[in-house]
Amino acid sequence: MKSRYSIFSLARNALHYHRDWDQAWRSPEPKAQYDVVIVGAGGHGLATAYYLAKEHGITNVAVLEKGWLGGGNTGRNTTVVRSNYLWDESAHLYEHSLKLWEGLSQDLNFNLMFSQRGLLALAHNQHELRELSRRVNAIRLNGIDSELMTVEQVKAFCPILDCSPGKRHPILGASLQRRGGTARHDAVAWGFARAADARGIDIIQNCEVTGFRMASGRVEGVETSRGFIGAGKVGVVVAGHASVLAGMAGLRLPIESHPLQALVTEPVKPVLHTVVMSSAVHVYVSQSDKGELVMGAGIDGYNSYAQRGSEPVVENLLNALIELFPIFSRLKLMRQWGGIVDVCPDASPIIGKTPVAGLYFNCGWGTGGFKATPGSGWVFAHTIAQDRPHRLNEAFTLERFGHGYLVDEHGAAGVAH
Amino acid sequence: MVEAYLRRGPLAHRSLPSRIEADGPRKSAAGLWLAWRPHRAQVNLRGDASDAAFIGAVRQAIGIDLPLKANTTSGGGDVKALWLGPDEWLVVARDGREGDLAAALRQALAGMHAAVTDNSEARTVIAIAGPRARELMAKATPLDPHPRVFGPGACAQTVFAKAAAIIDQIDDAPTFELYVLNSFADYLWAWLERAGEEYAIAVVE
Amino acid sequence: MTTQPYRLARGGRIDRAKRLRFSFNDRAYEGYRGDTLASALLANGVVLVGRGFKYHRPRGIMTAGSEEPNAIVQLGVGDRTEPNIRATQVELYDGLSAASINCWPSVEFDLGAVNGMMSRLFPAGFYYKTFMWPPSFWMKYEYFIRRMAGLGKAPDAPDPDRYDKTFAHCDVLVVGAGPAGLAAALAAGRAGARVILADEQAEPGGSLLASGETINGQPAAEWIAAALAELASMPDARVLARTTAFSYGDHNYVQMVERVADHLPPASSPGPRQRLWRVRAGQVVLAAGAIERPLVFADNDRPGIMLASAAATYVRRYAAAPGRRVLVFANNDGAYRDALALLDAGIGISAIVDPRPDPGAAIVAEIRRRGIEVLAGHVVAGTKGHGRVESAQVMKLDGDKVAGAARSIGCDAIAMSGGWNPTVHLFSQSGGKLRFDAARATFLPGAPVQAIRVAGAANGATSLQDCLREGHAAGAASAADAGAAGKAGDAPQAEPATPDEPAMPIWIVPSVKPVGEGGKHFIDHQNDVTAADLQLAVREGYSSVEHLKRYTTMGMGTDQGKTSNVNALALLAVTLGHEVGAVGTTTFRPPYTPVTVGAFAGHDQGDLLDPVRKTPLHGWHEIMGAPFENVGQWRRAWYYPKPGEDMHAAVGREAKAVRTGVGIVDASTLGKIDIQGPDAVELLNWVYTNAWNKLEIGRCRYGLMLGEDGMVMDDGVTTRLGENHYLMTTTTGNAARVLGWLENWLQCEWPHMRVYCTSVTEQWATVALNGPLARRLLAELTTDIELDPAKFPFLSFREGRVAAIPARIYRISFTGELSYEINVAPSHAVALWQALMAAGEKYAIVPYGTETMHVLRAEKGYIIVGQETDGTVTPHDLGMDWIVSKAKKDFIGKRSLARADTSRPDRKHLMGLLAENPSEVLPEGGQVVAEVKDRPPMAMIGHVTSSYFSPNAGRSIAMALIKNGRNRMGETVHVPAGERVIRATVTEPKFFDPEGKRLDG
Amino acid sequence: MLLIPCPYCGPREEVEFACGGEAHIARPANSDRLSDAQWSDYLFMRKNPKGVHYERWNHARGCRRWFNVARDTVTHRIYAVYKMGEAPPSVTP
Repeated sequence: MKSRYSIFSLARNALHYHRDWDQAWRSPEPKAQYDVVIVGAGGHGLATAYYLAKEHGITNVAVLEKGWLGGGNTGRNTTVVRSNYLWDESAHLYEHSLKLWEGLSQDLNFNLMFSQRGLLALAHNQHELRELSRRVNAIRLNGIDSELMTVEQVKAFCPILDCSPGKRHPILGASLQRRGGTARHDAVAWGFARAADARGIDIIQNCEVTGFRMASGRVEGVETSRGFIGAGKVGVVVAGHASVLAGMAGLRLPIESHPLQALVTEPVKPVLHTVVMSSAVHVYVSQSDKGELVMGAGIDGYNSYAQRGSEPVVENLLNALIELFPIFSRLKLMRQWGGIVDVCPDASPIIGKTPVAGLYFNCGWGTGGFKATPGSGWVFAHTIAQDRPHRLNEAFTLERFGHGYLVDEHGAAGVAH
Repeated sequence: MVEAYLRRGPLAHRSLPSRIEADGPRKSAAGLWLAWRPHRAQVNLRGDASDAAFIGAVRQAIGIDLPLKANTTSGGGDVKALWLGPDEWLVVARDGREGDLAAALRQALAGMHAAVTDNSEARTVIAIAGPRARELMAKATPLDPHPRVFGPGACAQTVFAKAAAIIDQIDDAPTFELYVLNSFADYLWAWLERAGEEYAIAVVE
Repeated sequence: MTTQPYRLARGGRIDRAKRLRFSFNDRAYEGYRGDTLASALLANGVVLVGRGFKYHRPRGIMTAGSEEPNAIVQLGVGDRTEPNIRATQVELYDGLSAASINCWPSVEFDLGAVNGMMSRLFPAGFYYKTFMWPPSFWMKYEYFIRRMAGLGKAPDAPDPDRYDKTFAHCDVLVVGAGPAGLAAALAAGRAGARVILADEQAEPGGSLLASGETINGQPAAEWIAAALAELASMPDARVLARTTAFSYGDHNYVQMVERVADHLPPASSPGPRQRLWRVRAGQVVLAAGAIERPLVFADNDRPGIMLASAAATYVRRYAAAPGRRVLVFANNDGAYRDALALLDAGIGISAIVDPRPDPGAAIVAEIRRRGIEVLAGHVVAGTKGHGRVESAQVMKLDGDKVAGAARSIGCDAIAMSGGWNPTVHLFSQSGGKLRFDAARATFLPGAPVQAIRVAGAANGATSLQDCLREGHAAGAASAADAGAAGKAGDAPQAEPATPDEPAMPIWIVPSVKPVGEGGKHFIDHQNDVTAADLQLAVREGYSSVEHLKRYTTMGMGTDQGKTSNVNALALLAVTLGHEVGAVGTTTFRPPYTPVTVGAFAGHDQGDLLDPVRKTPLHGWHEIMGAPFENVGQWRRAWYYPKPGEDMHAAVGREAKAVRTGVGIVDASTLGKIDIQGPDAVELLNWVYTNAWNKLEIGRCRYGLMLGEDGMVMDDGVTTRLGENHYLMTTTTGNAARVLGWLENWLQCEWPHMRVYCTSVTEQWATVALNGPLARRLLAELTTDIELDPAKFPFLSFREGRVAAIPARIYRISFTGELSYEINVAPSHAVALWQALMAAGEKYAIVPYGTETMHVLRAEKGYIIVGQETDGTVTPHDLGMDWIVSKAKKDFIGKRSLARADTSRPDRKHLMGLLAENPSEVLPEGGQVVAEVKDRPPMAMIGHVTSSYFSPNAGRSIAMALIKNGRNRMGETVHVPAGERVIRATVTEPKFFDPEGKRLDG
Repeated sequence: MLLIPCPYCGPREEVEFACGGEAHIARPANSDRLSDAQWSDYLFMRKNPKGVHYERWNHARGCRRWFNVARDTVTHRIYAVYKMGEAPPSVTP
């Protein structure tokens, strides 16, 4: 059992110049056979493994990662956490996730810096006001916190927002989810990894899955860059590569992979104390604890696996930033990067079984995966353990694209899909 | 009668004539000359460029050969044709000619699969000239305005600031004529004045 | 006003005739034109310029360039203040004011320094391990953590400056105007290529600006001048100083930022402050030079400790002495040349400490000859000093330890050099991989994947001659590849130099105590990351490069690790027992140096952020004082308040007038598509749900357009103008989308169809007359059109003149009233409108806006696409099966309507909702519940899509999408609104003239 | 930003274009005889390859023509552009 993290352990270790901290996770050699193999050691994959052990007592589990754990979208997103979704199915899933977030640092004994500083979604025209009130009413009736704000309330809540009426895109109102906020993205991967490892789960980095071994419609394991690894069940949760892995299993997905760009400015003293999103001018922004403004916008229009997008997207994003916050004009863009988001036609994920017995997919989170990390892992673990979806994810099947019961969350995505 | 009414173009409210008067003395010192040419005959023509009969019929109707090379113009006397696409051209002439041009084309193309659409009222023309004209163009559009690439006889449809425009370089002064949709004209004029400010602008005839 | 005690008596490229006053931390100083803030501070003997990020230790100026990690200041005040500016890049101007950041109350006495005393409690990643108890307290901890972090301050007012953006195109873009860059630009330019040469510094020349060498027999400075003169004489060569190429994208798209006016006093120049250059380059020559590597020794962060090349630069280029007794600590010969430069300037060298056991180059001998002690096989094992380094503890190097007694050597500055890192950032961004070169102990560019060549120090070259040769070759080859046929001329010649002896890599300099237990070995000076932090991270398993970087925050400061990344990578490798280079590198992310946000916006801000589209009648609406509504990019008149009227009153008046008299509305924004060709009707049959074969010439028909998923996408009226000629109208917001949709199908799916589509949205201004008196009014202004409903029936079209203006008139109605949509040339729109208003006076004609238009159509139950629909609604859901052809074999969206879910009978249906209290208006977007619980959750069965007070129905009305609605007719449902719950009855979505009797007036 | 060689206008900047996604997806004739699953294959399922992608682009701000592009989704290198109706060239990265 690992030593627990606390201010006391910190002080104790300080006496020995921090020589005695143990490893956050082991780097074991893969075993020949596991009960469950999870492909992808991002937040969702590690959370799945953790909840398999914690909720279902399944610990003979390996999490395989092509590169370094948390190196995909988990380590590249803009860290926003919220559950303000329109349709019941999504609202319940994301709210379950938000509830898990609220105790996660303690549960994992790893400070995820989960900061419920509120999330403000702005409306700039009559149409958006109408949609906003529709959304807020739906969210409240689902028992989730959400408030409609007048422009005066917006001004009071976030004084540095330019709320003057004469603007090209005046702010007419907003919705606020006070329980929304941000978390430290890397810490989420590390925290789940450490906690999963502590429960005996093998996390195997630099181990790329190159194929699935299947017999009579059932999965038997995965071929990897480190040889064959047998598995009773295989859960695939590889944001940015779902189609590639599906192809190896002979499956087709309704997914297209697009670049999603993000950037941070140089750090400044605290000026922005909440998360602000605007879909009309296309930007979402928060200020990290280090002082950087962290922001993102819509996806690039073309398919890409390059973790790189086109420059005009960033120009438009920064135009939008200045429109909302004129005082940010003299700050400086410090670092920019891209992730690969797997986008579904209805902007909702696919979490469930596949035509191949024992093979499960969790994908298509588009731009919204980070906030769902614990909830996604929780329901995926349940789906794998019980071989049937949990009530919370039974709507998010692959079949829905056949019968047409889609969960259209383009509005809730907050940015253009 | 129509002529009894004052026709208003999309920049009429900017009372540019008085600007022209005021800027007159500064023209030689200015790096940029902006002009508004409110009304112009613009007939949109669609047809099969590979069909000699079509090309011939057009020649017979408006007296010029359509440009078949992408992003070039032909004619230029009373009537000029701008290449808009492999099967699309804009036939332009002085204000008032739209009726007879369209009629002539329709008559000549009768029975052929072609489309003649008078769009004269959809766009207005803004001209950019002066020593710094190419620099202003480079700010507004991703096209390369360098003489090696773009020159008299070249035209293009492209992004212009955050709107779109058909660009026709009419001489190597250089003078660039922009055909812009009326609804965008006020925005584009304001944008050009802002972006061109550092070069000193004179509004001209 | 202090004098400049550390200003050298002669030399430098400063203009001593131009004295400039400036203030730092509220103290007044003087410098000269040509100074940077850093050089001016050094000249004034100011070495303590800032505090460390985490431990708040005193920090000084470490470099002379954009790689500076320490000397970060808050520049200027008020709305023009700028945080986190590198003093080494700020050109001094008269009146400049700057202040240290991250310290309080002052840089000399900083309370934050208490962190330093407790530093052992703050190892890498300490915050992940604590602040978790009690659970609810994180936000409170966070509040203080946020205040400690953050470096400088954001302005508190909008930016008064202007920014500019431009595209640029060239055959050859040369990044860096040092010897290699200048040689490359000359070669490419002579060959006839279009050249852009960009350099981040105030003047081109790079390292030559602080060099005593000669080129082609001329002193470096003269050669630079000659080269620039030649480039200036070329018609197609552009030299951009103060311009940083910061990002390298796809297909040789390079972004650069030019600091046009930052070197001038604020608001002293009319033009833009900065200009963003977006360059599409045929070929790129990367000649960005190299960055010197600090040495990682104990307490290597005291003010006065700087890079050896920086020390020489301050002396040669700025005539500012970094100290009076400088100790040099270096593992290579280059630093000896820097020492020589200091000696020549009359600065004392207290010793040269060199870990190499037996450095033997000629330069070493010369140094010794000048009487300078060279301590070979020795290292600096620690430093002492308060606010400025005062001595170095020098010890003998014995393997990876130090041996013998420490000798304390007094000094007021340490010039250090651990070798050089080529500036390969842009190469890496271009997709090229880096390879570790063991001989040079550094990362060099590998094979390029785009049209880029790397030359000079950026390519690992060390001698001036190699830089010139590589630059010339790269320039010539790039020009040739770009198709320039001319002669590139000869490469410039430097005097021959004897090659340096190899440097001795030493990634961590040992001290008496183990790393982390004695002084601090800083690697990332800005983020206060030490060797001990790195080793801890590795111990804890954060041993992949990215984990290491993220866990320790190494290289994530505003300097992006320019001086620290390679040292960290090497130390990681050493700690893991790998070969350096085997652990890979972190990715170099744009921008190379931070770029002002405003520069990306350029002129596209404020009123120019997005185009505002205006109808030909916009001015008239303005004069009438109508508020406008943003609809897509259009501005539409919302309503026309009379004095004292609010929106409710105005809309009430307008809506009544239309149904009792006549109203006039500007509908010019509707999309209009001219469709011609023998297969036009087939196209219509495909894209609309209903059948079009029987539409007669001169008649109009309403159509519903679906996406292939069966969901309603657009609607509008299409008129048959001629045999093969149709005019389609679209909703305002979808005009472009619908034309694109038609072209998409025509070009990609049905190329055989003979149809041409042309947008004529702006060829026609549309003015609609609505109301029982519309005909009488119109009759007064038209002579050549028979208005008798028998002759001009509903859903038909006529051409003629209205008020002598050529017009197309359509009898279509969005109000249910007698209606004429009059289309004229936009240039006649105002004339027509005024004629109708004048003639309409006796009928009390009323102009109305979009709000009244919405109320009137809602009274009739007409939908608005995007309001009653949201991409999940089928024609059946809208109760519009009547418009879905059963006869047609196929049309876009047909198959999707038959899917299991889409064909369910109990989907959400568009219904009417009548609040029990007729004066109560249901909230738009309100959710509908069948049964109310005392608290959420409550099961929702739909939502209110439109809701108004209807002056003509004399009560509130609403439309809603309600689950299984058509089987709930007459049921009472509930709409929770805030704290209240409104009861309402489900009805048909028709509230006025349900039989549609009024269409003919 | 991509530099896209329009087969009609030549190389133009990406901002002039709109991407139409996977190319060569023919609309099934007799859609009425397809199962929901078969129909959804046409409607939603995509190859989304990591590597060469045959995709449609529209020169929306230029000549308004649709055309096909063979582009590598990892390097963004464009191997070929070809007009509507032409067969996809085989490209080897």
